[in-house]
Amino acid sequence: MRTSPGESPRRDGHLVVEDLSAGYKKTAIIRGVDVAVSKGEVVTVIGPNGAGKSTLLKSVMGLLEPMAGSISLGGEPIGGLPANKVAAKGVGYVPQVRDVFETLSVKENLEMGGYHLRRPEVQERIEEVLLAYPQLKGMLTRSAGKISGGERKMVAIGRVLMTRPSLVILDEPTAGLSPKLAQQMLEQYVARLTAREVAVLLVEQRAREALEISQYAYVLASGEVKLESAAASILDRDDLGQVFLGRTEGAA
Amino acid sequence: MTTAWQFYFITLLTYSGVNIIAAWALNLQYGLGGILNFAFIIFQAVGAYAAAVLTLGPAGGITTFQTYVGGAHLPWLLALVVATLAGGVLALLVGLVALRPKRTDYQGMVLLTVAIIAAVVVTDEKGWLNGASGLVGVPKPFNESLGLGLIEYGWFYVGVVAVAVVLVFIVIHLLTSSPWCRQVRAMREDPVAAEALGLNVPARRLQVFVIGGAIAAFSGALLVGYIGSWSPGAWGPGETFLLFVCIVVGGLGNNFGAAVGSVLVLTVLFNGLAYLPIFSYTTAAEALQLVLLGLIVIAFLWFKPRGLFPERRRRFAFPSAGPDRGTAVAVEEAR
Amino acid sequence: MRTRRLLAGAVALLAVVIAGCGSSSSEIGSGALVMASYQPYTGPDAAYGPEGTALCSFAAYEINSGGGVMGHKFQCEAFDSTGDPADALPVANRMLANTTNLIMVYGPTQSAQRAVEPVLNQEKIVHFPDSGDPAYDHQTSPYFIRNGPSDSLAGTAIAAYTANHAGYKHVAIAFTNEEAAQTVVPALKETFAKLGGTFTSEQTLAPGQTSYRTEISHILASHPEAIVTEMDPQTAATFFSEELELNGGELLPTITTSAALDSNWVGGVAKAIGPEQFMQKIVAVASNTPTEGPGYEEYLQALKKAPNNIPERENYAADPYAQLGYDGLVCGALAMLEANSLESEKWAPYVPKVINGEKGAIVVHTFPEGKKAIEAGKTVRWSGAAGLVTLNKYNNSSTPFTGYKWNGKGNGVASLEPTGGEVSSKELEEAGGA
Amino acid sequence: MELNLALGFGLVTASILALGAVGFTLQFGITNIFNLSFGQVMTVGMFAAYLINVQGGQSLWVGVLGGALAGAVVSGFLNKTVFMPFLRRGVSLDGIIIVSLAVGLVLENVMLAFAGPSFKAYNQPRTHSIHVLGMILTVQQLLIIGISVAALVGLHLLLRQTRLGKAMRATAANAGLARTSGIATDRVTMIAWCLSGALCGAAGVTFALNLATFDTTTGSSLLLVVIAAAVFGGVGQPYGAMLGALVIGLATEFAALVSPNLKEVIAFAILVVMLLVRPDGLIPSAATKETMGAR
Repeated sequence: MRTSPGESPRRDGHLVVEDLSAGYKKTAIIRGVDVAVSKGEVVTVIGPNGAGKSTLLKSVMGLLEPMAGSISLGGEPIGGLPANKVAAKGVGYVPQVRDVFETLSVKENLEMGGYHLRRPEVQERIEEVLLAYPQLKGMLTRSAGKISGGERKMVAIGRVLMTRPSLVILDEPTAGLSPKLAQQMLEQYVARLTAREVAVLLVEQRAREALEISQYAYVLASGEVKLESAAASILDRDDLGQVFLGRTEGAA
Repeated sequence: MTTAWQFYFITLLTYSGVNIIAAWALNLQYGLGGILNFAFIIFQAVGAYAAAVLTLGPAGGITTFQTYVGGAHLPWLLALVVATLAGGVLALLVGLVALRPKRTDYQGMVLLTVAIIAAVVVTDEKGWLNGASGLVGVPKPFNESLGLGLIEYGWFYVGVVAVAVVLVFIVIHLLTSSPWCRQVRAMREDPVAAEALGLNVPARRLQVFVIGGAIAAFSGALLVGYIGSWSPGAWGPGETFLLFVCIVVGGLGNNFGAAVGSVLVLTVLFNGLAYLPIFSYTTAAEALQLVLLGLIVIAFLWFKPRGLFPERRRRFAFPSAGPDRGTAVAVEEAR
Repeated sequence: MRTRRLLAGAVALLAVVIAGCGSSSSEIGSGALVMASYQPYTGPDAAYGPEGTALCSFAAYEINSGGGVMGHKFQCEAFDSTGDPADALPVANRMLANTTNLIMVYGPTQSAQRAVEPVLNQEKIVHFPDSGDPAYDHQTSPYFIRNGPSDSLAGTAIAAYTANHAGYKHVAIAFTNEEAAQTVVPALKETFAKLGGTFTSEQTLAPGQTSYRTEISHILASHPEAIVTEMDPQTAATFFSEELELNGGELLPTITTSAALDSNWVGGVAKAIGPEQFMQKIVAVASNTPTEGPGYEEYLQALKKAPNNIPERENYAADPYAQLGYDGLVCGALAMLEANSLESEKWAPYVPKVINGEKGAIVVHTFPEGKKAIEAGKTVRWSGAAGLVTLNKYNNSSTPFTGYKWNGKGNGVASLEPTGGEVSSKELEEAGGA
Repeated sequence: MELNLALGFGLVTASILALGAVGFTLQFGITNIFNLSFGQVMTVGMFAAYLINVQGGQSLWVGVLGGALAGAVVSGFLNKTVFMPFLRRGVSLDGIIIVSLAVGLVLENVMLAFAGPSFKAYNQPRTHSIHVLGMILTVQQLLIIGISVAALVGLHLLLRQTRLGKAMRATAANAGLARTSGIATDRVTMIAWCLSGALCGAAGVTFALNLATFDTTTGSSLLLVVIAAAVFGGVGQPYGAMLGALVIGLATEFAALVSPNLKEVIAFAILVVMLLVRPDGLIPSAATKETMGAR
């Protein structure tokens, strides 16, 4: 039922999530979820509202304690570690909203991204980020709360790049952006992350655009993985609209 | 039972009734409406003052030692109604200013400063409500027409308070089981979502505030009818905090809990502490009683953070006090 | 589960309370007689409580050293009136209901008085309020005995002292807005104007502020001959230390009320401004409170020997509230002896008689002395820690007033010394008081 | 002339208020907790300085340091043993206000039990007044202003220039994001509480110094003015709190020229008018409500 014909569930990668259940207080919002992401690939999680996508990301990041299951990064278990420790292991997280420190300047935002780096390294990494996002150069002293949505997301991504992460987690990076900006964001910035040998775990509402830059995808509905497959094979399906909603009956 | 014991019980019962009504009013504002009304006691105070001056008669005569405005000889029931309305009007005026900040804790601090302003003004403006000395000699409701002795009258007043408690309960019950109340709850749980659903959140909040204020004033009018005097000392900010303790102990948003909480904290605990064996009557002993009270409150919040009788969840399943409270993501995920 | 246990606890507690009903009664049984100190022990007026406990212990020692009354010893209990009418009432009710052999009460203070006075009178409990509330100037209950002055009388006296004895006609007045201070002001203003005085500046102070410098500079700019004032200890300490600072290290001559004789007031202000200026410049006008004579000596003995644990008891050596409270309670015991009864209905009317002295009464200074005289069939007049006191028909004091200043002992401010200016009863009457 | 005088007095009051208000707002900005036991922590500072100055015979300025240290220790201790655990447990921020009240009740009455209700005063040398620009100030008052300015400038540099300070601001702005950036927010919060406690303790001692005497209730009665200054500036905004302290400090003294008994009212009335114009304070806080204790 869960997998597309002819494919077996993937069990390895840089990030491996196995049989994960998580939620708030005693209510599990996701149950028995398996996800894997390798370095150099973008893996997208799609699904309807309330499917548990953000809960999945938060559990990986250590913002929520898993109720069951395991999470490992490069073979090392990270499930249950607090977020700041997970971050120190090389995981960058860009939340959907409130993704920058609004009262800090752009430069300070970047500095905070490299919080546990040594002082000389920080300057070096800022240069590195500015090389990738030259647009940020002109706004270093501006307050991050007062820049446009696109610029803001750029700061947010730049911030997580400060540590040269091995895994970047993006929660709906295009939310609130115009269709044009959104496409630009996914194609130019998210897709380009893979060139740095980074594993990218992406949650997106704009499923078609996201799948186009992804190598692999999971469909999450009602807290369970309903379908997983190479991104291209999902894009090819006729019942794509149904798939996004997690309605995969008859598809298997 | 000796007369002294009867006095004691009459006082405890009257105070309990008044406290239950006040706890309901605060519970409506905070438990249901989410308004951190740290100025609550000034609404009880305005009811007490209004009822006092409206039944005392004009200043002068036998009351030359006190000055106040608006003295009248209204029948008690009419004074009670006017006092209740006065609470509502004051709540409207205060609410228009204090409920403007977006954050509820911020509103709470503004309300706290309003409470202090009120206390300072009433204390300083001796001509309005006799300043720090307060008002004394407030007529006892129906006392002249009944012609009862002090004890019999006391029991009669307990009956009056009981009737008042029942009346207020009916009003509160009708309110809390109405569609209006569901909207209020939705507003408290998630003001942003409620606004998105088309609810006029500031207006709802003001409505809750005004109704709560009126009921608070009603409780004050009842109280002053019993004590017979009223002064700024009786309505310091500390009194508000005690009522907060009551509804937190009883269970926020739960009317039964609020009633039990107020009896437990204000009647049983406060009076009960005084029965503890004490080695010597010194300041230290009295102070340690208050330390004990503080520790009890802390322990209670630790072991029973949602109170003795937690509010029944109706439509929203997501936790209000989870670590991610307020973040849009959590709300979206959990709904 | 926990809920049920808590509720069960509450029910059990109520049961204990109700069970208590049977054991206690307003009739006096065997065992010690209880004098209650019904005072604030917590809250802003918490300093009054220990004073009440102390003076009650002194009185109990004095009475017990004479063998008590009708075979009963006396002891003290404390009740925290918290200083606000609403909270004070249940405490008073509990005190009346649950105290075995409650015989008399020291208190209430001004803030609690208006709520509890009716209940005390209804229960026929003789009480000695330490409030000056003018609302009770013409009260008629026999159970109310105010041997200290009413605030209206104090206002008249301080005005008369300032104008007639100190000779100042142009003064500034600075009173806090608290009830105890404000009740003094109307009579003060009226009398002072009547005596031809004028006010250069009138300041009503909000207590507890961090600074009164602007008010003080205002007063200084009006060039008064003196400042007439009543303030709580903390406000006074702030005010006078700032006045010192703004007036080149000197206070203006300062005339204040008996509130300044409170040990806390003396302690706080003396610490803040140092003893020299305190002793030089501050005068308190109080109803006759001698710090000498046999009655006062006896008080000092009781103060030293009272067995209870009383912190800093030497503070009460020159404290008219403690002295008057002690006198009141001892007079109560003497009245019981004269009436030969422990029923308050019978002995209460004798309290004013013991205080004022009937025709042919002999003046006594100690309880044993008084007891002996009464047993010998004589009537007595008490001249105790506060000397001779006179009550009017409303059981209010009409005792003359004296100006006091402080004497140094070592490095501190210690005993009181009369300035020589006495506002006599006649003067008070003429000035419009009493 | 009178205006100049009032200006000088207002500056003294404002300096002291600023210490307290900035301390209060710092704590709030980072943890979102309205800590109503802050006033009692001020009193702890007063008593610590009293022990050092009067019992220990040390200089008053050592006492100020000691008061600040005591404030830091008590504040950090409360954070560790009370507030953090309650937040972790998921008690709502409103519930924690009640907890803070109870903590204040406990602190105040423990002090009452040990120190008694009598008033205390520091041993301080009497100093001469100095006339500056029509203002009359004592050497001590100038020192108080100096301490306050130094503390606030130091705080400014800390928040703007150091990694720790920026991490504090980042935590205040968005604690969750700070954690995911690798900031150990618990530790940063702890340091912020200690820092705020130190300001609070120093405020307490200077308050008491200015008042001439103090007792166990002094701190809690001052808290209300401190909160007013903080609310005026926009809670959670250190610079707003400084400005709020200045406005309230000056307003009370200028108000005293007109109506001494109403000076508090006038100060608070300014607050109300200000809130009518800018409901969230002078500098609205960007952060929305979010708890800190979560992992």
